[in-house]
Amino acid sequence: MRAEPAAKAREQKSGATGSRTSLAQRFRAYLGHHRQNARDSLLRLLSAPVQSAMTLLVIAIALALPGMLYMGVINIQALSGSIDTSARMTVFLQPDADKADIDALMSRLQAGTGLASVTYISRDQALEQFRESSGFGEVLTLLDENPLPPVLILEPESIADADAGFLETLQGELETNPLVDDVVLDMRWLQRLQGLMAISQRLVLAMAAILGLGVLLVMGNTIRLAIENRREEILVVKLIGGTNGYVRRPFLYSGFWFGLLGGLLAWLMVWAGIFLIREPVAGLASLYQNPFSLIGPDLRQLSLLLAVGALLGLAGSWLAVAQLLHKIEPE
Amino acid sequence: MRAEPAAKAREQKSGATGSRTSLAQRFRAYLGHHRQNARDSLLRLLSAPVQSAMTLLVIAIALALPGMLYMGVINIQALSGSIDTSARMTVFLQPDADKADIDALMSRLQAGTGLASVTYISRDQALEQFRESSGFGEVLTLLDENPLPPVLILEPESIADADAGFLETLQGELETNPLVDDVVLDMRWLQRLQGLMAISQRLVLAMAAILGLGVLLVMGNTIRLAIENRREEILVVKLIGGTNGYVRRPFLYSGFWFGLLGGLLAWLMVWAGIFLIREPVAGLASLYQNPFSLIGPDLRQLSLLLAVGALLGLAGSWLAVAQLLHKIEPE
Amino acid sequence: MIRFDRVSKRYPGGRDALADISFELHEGEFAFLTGHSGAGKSTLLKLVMLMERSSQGQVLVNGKSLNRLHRSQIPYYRRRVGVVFQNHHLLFDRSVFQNVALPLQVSGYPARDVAKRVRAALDRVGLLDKENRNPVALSGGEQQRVGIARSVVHKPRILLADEPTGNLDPELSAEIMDLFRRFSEVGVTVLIATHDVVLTTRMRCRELKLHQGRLVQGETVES
Amino acid sequence: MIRFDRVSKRYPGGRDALADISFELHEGEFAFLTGHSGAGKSTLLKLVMLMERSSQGQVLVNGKSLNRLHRSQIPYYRRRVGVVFQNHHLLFDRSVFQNVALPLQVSGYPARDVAKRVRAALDRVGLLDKENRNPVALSGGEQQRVGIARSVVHKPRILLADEPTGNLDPELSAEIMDLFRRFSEVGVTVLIATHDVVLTTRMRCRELKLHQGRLVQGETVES
Ligand SMILES: Nc1ncnc2c1ncn2[C@@H]1O[C@H](COP(=O)(O)OP(=O)(O)OP(=O)(O)O)[C@@H](O)[C@H]1O
Ligand SMILES: Nc1ncnc2c1ncn2[C@@H]1O[C@H](COP(=O)(O)OP(=O)(O)OP(=O)(O)O)[C@@H](O)[C@H]1O
Ligand SMILES: [Mg+2]
Ligand SMILES: [Mg+2]
Repeated sequence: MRAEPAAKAREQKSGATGSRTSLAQRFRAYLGHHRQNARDSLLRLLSAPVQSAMTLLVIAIALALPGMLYMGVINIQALSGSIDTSARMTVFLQPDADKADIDALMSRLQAGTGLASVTYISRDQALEQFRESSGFGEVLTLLDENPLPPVLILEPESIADADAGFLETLQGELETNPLVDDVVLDMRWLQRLQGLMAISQRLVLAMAAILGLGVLLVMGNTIRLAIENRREEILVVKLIGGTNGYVRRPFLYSGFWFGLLGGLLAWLMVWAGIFLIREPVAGLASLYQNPFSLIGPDLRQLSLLLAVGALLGLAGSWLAVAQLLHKIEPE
Repeated sequence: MRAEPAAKAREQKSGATGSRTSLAQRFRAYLGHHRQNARDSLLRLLSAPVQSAMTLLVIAIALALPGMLYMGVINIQALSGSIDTSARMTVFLQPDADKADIDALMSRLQAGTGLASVTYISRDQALEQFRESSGFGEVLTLLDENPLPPVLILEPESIADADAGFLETLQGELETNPLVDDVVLDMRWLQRLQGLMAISQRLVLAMAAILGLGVLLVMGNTIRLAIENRREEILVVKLIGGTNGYVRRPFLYSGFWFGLLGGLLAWLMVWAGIFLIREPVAGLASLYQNPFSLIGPDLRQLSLLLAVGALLGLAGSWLAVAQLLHKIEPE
Repeated sequence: MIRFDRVSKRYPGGRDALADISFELHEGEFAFLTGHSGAGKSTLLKLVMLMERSSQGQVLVNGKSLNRLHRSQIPYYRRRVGVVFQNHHLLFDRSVFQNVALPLQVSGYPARDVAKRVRAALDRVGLLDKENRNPVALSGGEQQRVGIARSVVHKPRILLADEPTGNLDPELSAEIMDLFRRFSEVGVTVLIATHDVVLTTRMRCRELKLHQGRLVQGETVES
Repeated sequence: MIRFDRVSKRYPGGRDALADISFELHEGEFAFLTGHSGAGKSTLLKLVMLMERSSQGQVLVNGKSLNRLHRSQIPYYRRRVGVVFQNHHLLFDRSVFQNVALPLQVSGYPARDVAKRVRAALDRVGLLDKENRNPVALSGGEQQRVGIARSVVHKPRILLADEPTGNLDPELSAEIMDLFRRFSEVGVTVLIATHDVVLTTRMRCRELKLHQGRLVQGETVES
């Protein structure tokens, strides 16, 4: 306990009345506070490693699940690209059709619009393909004579519903051609594909909804609970003259770090998950003579996860602090 | 403030020395404490509905995801039951084989061991089936003559790897039979099935691992954070002479309620999820002439979710309280 | 500096904690606020620093009614007030130094100034050697002194203290009162709620006495 | 009843909070524990109720060394001790009634008895009309009295009070001391840490005086 000289008392008085700190000083202090908060909140996170790790893991899992879903969608897109999925029209020609006539028909078709490709398959080629793709190859070797006619495969430029009409018109036109025996518009697989798509769409939507909700809730709730433990801090800082922004800052940084690190961890989890099933998928694909191999998460996914994690962390802590701030406000 | 008469003071003295309460009274009080805790913790949960709802939703989502996985597994099992998945051997007979000889061969095969069924498919039936199943029906109508031989389909009793040998022996035996033209042991689909199984197994394992970890962490962390807000309660009750069991009780009940209600909510979520994709799945199945329809979660799943939720809730709060108790213990 | 104008405060679901209070404190005045337990002392102090709002009447500080202070202005108002809370309100997740530095950091003081001022304040309450401790590792009286250091570190214009010496021995109490008195001598308005009869009688200052929420002594408003 | 045998206590990373303390309190004895802020009063009381363990020496209660008390026995030992904490330690998530009832519920008293005893205890500290309030809605002194009611409601054999009247006005303090004195008259050993010179001189009881962790007055051990 020291006696305070009068001079000091005078300084104090002027200090109590004047504006005390210059704007530049204030701004420097403001930046300093940001820097310090960023560091402190990270240190605080590291100083209770077990508990922080638990919270981080929860956040990471919450982020990893939609991440995996996203990778699933990407891979299915890639897979369906590698599978032959265009609608096709099969034109069965007369077995004894002249090759020159066929060539003429093909050039006419190729000159027209709406078709992406016109492919000729001779009788021998047809038999070969049939043997390979149908699984009934063994049966065909028993046949003395090739029962298959030559075939033209027409692929339209798009498989949109609007083009179904075009295909049907073309079908009618071709059926009247003397070269043509029959025209088959294979739409059944389209129906199947659409059925599959309907399921996967709903599944993806349902999963995305539940996971999106989950991520929001898990992050929000985790941060809320973590913050409620520091309720006293909010109260005291408010009582001492801290603005809402000042009160929020350390929590925003905490949320930011949790989200960012959670995003990083989530990326690693997704990567590990893909790694785990990459081999059997490749094995399966090779059975179908498909060179498909799973696409793993790359840097774009990483930055996406980091960004989403950090944003959700910020949003979660903002909301949680706002709630607490609202509660301790008088009136 | 009242003056205390001497008589009361005496009673107090004896009270301070004697054992105070009988064992029966104590036991009644113990039961009463349980009842009261069960009620109080539920009321506490309901008294902060928004926050409890958030915590509950987090727990429910954590439980619903493995619940959905489980329903997926159940449905895939049911689906594969409805698909013809037994290994089969196709015996192509000579086109001109005598029906009586074929019947004799069939009875001999049926009398032997290792075969689940022996089915005869006549040439007409074969053509019909081929038309239906191959998608190449249109091609076949172009043929003047039925190119398919009569066929025997042999289904072994099991498709275990050990039986592959048996099937091959049988194949060799049949190939020497004059009635038989060729024997095809269709194993390719088996390889495909195994490939698919390998993927789904790893997927299910990976998902189960991540989800199991997720459920544990989310529940544990949520309850830990919820309890840390009541740290003072633990401290005070300990200082006042509460045993660890007494301290734990309200938290165990809280965890129990969170887990139980979370399980209920999770069941509803799973049910809603299945409901959402039931229709497109049925549509898809009907395309394949498959009467398959998704199995929804039933009461067994409900009780499983409730039990798992309640158990995890109890375990989570036990751990969280043990951690706090350990921290405030002196020494 | 502080003026109460027929102020009443009723907590939700209670009787009046304060009823029809009027008084005025000038700049640099030093006054005690006394009264039995539950008389309304803390409530009165809470009204001045806007932890509670009056149910009726007006609290004027520096001529301006606190009722008309916009919510966003409250933090800046509070920075000019120093408060010793009855229940200390220290933060147990940081050191004594950081606790005392809080009011300065909140107002954006440069770090260099902060350290100097915090050490000066801690020195005045005799805790300079404990600046790196966590407040949990302090005795009750030491915690109270940390609260006192925090209330004066930013040189407020108004100093409110709620039972600041409840956990201090008589010598220390006298020293703290001296500290407060010196603040009032340089123009700070000081209002101290206390039960310590020895102190109040010895110091012979103005005494505002509450009884059941009513001012029964010291209410002279010069207007 | 309580006997300190050359007890020292050093907190991790600090100097000795207590050094070489020896004294004895008999059953039914009433003593004050005084000393400057930070002298070690709270530490001494914490040793008696096993909130802290001594670094050296033995604390004997009822002839038994607390060092040898098994961890699982601590709750049962604490039930025979009543404590008024310096920082109240009330629970803000339940009513005053439930706070005071806590020590009884912990020992498994039947609900009927609990209500009767709690009301009696609240009556003695003058808070019977506030039994349904939440402690946050009480003044500092009222909170302190709730803590006092809680410390005596289960009629302990030993009563420890750490600054029990720090937030109470003189009349109320005297009444509370009277209450404690009456307890000691029926055989309860009472030890009260306080700064209140008026009280300690007026009551003329045994006074244990600490200075910098050493006992400088009242250490007479009759052995
Ligand atoms: N947990 C702790 N860790 C380290 N030091 C401590 C701890 N608790 C108390 N001390 C120190 O031990 C000394 C004695 O503290 P104690 O609380 O016993 O004092 P006291 O006599 O009760 O003081 P007061 O009247 O201010 O309450 C003080 O210097 C204090 O700083
Ligand atoms: N939040 C609250 N809600 C309801 N009543 C309250 C609240 N806070 C205080 N009271 C009541 O208002 C009255 C005055 O309380 P106040 O805290 O101002 O008393 P005090 O003079 O500071 O007493 P003490 O000396 O015991 O601290 C008391 O009867 C108290 O019970
Ligand atoms: Mg008060
Ligand atoms: Mg103390």
